[in-house]
Amino acid sequence: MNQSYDTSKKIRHLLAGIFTLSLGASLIWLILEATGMPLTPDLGYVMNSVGDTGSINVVTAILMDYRGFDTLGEASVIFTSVAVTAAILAEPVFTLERPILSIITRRAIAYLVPVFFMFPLYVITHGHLSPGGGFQGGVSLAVLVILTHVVFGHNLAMKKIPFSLLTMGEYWAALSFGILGLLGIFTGVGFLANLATGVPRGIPGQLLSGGLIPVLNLIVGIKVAAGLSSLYITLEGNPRRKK
Amino acid sequence: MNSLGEYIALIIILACLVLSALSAVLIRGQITTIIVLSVFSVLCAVLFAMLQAVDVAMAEAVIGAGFLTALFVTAADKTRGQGS
Amino acid sequence: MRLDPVLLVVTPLISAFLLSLVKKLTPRLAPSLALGLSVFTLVLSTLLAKEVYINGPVASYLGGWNPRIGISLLADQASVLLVLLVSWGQTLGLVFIASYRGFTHWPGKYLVFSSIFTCSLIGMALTADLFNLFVFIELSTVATIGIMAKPDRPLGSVAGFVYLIVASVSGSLLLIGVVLVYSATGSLSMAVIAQEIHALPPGLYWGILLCFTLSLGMKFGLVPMHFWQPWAYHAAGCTGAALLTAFGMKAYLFAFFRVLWVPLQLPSMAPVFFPVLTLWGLANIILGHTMGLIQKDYKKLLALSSTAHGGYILVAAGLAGSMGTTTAGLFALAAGFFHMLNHSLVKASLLWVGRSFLKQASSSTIDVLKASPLGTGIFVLAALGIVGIPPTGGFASKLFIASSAGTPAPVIIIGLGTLISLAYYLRIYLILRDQTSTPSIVKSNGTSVRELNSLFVPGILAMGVLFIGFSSSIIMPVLLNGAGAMMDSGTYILHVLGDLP
Amino acid sequence: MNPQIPVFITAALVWAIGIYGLIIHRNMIQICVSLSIMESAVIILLVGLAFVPGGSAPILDGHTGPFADPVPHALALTAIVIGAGFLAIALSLTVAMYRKYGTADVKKLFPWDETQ
Repeated sequence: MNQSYDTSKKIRHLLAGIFTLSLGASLIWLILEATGMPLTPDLGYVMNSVGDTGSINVVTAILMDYRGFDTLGEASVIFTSVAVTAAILAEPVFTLERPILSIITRRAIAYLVPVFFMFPLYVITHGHLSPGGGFQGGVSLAVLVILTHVVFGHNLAMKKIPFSLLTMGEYWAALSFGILGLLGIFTGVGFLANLATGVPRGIPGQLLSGGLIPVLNLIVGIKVAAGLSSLYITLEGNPRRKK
Repeated sequence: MNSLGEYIALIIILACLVLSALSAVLIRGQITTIIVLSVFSVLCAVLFAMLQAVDVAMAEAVIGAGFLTALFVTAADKTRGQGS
Repeated sequence: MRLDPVLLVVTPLISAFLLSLVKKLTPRLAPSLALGLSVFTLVLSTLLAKEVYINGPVASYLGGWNPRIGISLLADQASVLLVLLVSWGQTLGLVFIASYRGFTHWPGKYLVFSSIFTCSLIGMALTADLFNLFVFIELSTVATIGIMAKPDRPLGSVAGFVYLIVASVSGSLLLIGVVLVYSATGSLSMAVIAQEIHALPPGLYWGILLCFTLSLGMKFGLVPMHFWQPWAYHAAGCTGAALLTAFGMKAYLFAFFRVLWVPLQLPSMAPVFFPVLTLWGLANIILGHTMGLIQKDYKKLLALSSTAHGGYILVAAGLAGSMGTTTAGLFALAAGFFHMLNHSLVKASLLWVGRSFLKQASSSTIDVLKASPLGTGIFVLAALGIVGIPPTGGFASKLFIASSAGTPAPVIIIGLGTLISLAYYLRIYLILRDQTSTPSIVKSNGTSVRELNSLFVPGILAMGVLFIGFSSSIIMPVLLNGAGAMMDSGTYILHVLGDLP
Repeated sequence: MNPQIPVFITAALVWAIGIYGLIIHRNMIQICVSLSIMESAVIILLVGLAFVPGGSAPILDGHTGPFADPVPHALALTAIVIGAGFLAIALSLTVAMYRKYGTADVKKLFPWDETQ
């Protein structure tokens, strides 16, 4: 009985392997076919982005300006998944303190934490100048929040970074993203318009340049940081199953 | 991607990528799987950096190797017990 | 200045953000605010529809960019119909909940999720950009799980997990399709792709077509991929399930048709796919109805019936595609739209009236359902509409679809499906008739009055089914207009690309 | 030497591995791992598409010459973040279900497979 079950399982795995390999092979064929098309998909983003948006990082220019609507959508996906997680799991509670690191480690990390915070802040504020942007910086901030939880224990971390602050930060950031987009509607250009609304461009290459792009980066950074860290806290603060 | 050396390095990374993906899927233990997955994410990030996609590399590094690993470990910790 | 279509997407989105904030600060205010905002969306969509039908399609260029490099939206005669349908659905859903819960405090985050869901469906209808379509579809997936998975429903999270896996595979396939299209044509705008796609080799084209069909098919329940639907609707609860089937499924179908007709240029590239679509739709009808016949759970039965009715709409689209932009082809697609409208009304009515049956029986098994006489009446009216008995809209729509089929085979299958569905709705009716609940309506304690109130919205919807059956001669010209806009990709391209230099 | 073709082959293989994992696994955590791998594959594909031989990253700080196509990079970033949102939901569903039923095995939770 058990033997035959094992055999059928093996056969099933083999069939699944053959199926997925054929899927992969057809995908390879399709990709090669698609990239073999004689075409230069140069839409002039690289040529025009500095003039159009004032951002040196073309990827940020596309994310925050040319295709800013996608970014709003993706920020809403994060927003909704945080809400879904909060709806599935209960409000986080930390009753049992898990074993935390030794005092020396904690002291050492406590001195290092301000240094750690430099990196995400740099990434967020220089999103239009160097690699990175709101998302990368925001996730790094969220990872730092997780770090404080792991190193200093939940109770202290929750005292320093209260959950309601994260929630409110996320809601306000999401709301301000939408309202900032409406600015373009009022000036008659279109939703999420940047330089065309009359915002000064600044000198490309400097910190204050790119019109609304740094502002959007900041908003997205706050939103992603708050959202993802409250995701972690909700998951971690979920009580273990009672035996 | 100018020299032969870089090309060979790329091929090695790609091979490691496939291997780590395969072992992440096939290995049984949960924590091992998660660690292999985070190795996979780091390799992805290195690959993206080599392929001129620094922004994506950064995002993959912080999300795949940092944030998601933390979530996975938490979830694995919460689902450890008598069931499997 | 013309009304910007993007407002239709942004209003529900901003209201979702606003509602979560208000829910945190002053929870009592949230339901009334939500209703007000959704009525505002409804007014906007009515204005947009009026504008589009009087002055022609309106395009919106986000950020003011040329549609070749930025994202654009287009509200044409077809998409405004869906926008209207979805915004009505959102408003009616809120009214329905308010009718039995009042305006004080609603537990859970239904308000936020339904707003986000509405936003994503409207976005899917309006967008003229493939990647943006992907983003909206993912957004709708997340919102669907939010509507579906509630901590107080035991199997909700299992169904949510399965739905999540299906949706992830679907999203991955869709993304691969979009990436292939981008690397082959160098653009993401549907209008530009429509111009460039003729250069594709047939193998690649079919691969892309298959990616899109499978991916969107998983979403609206194409036959082998519909297995998640009964579980999802079972988990979602009647109120949420009505949103998923009556409005969500329509939006996925609509997005599928748009992708087929505009960016993929199916009528000129691979017209042989349309008969395949017809056959697939017929398979949906047969399988959905027969699986419904043996189903013992009210919500799962309605889910399988939705699979079947998605099949009717697919059949209509397949027939329309194979006949091309002729009068008969336009009529077939308009019949499909008419069936969409009818099915939305009927399914929402059946699920919402079912809520009171389920509440009184405290189970969703068909054999123990209990109904008040009024509830039974509404159920009968709606069931007549879904089976397709003459004075209702269901009869008209099925007649239109069957009459546009040139061959007898689809007609026979549609008739057969009608018979099967007649059988199972009759079965439910007989059970309801025998197990009439004690006339709790007479008692004036709070709960029974609320149960009575909760029959108000489904009652209106059931009357609507009768109404559209009588006034099909008024509605059809509008739908014919919409079908024309859907099938005429040349005008679509002109309106997206034409206004800008 | 153009590295695009090996990158594409890797992407397709990784995608196939992810789907394989989705098919064979019953444990929800492992299903989430497979999901994550499947999502990464499309990102690899996007990045491979954007690659330009002899080019550099699309950051215009004084470089001249060819740049990688920035659009797939933007799409990849969006897709990564959406994938992360999905995975977070999947994991929290796993935790919620484990708390309720004491198992993370989909097969034990699912009544639809009557044979087992």
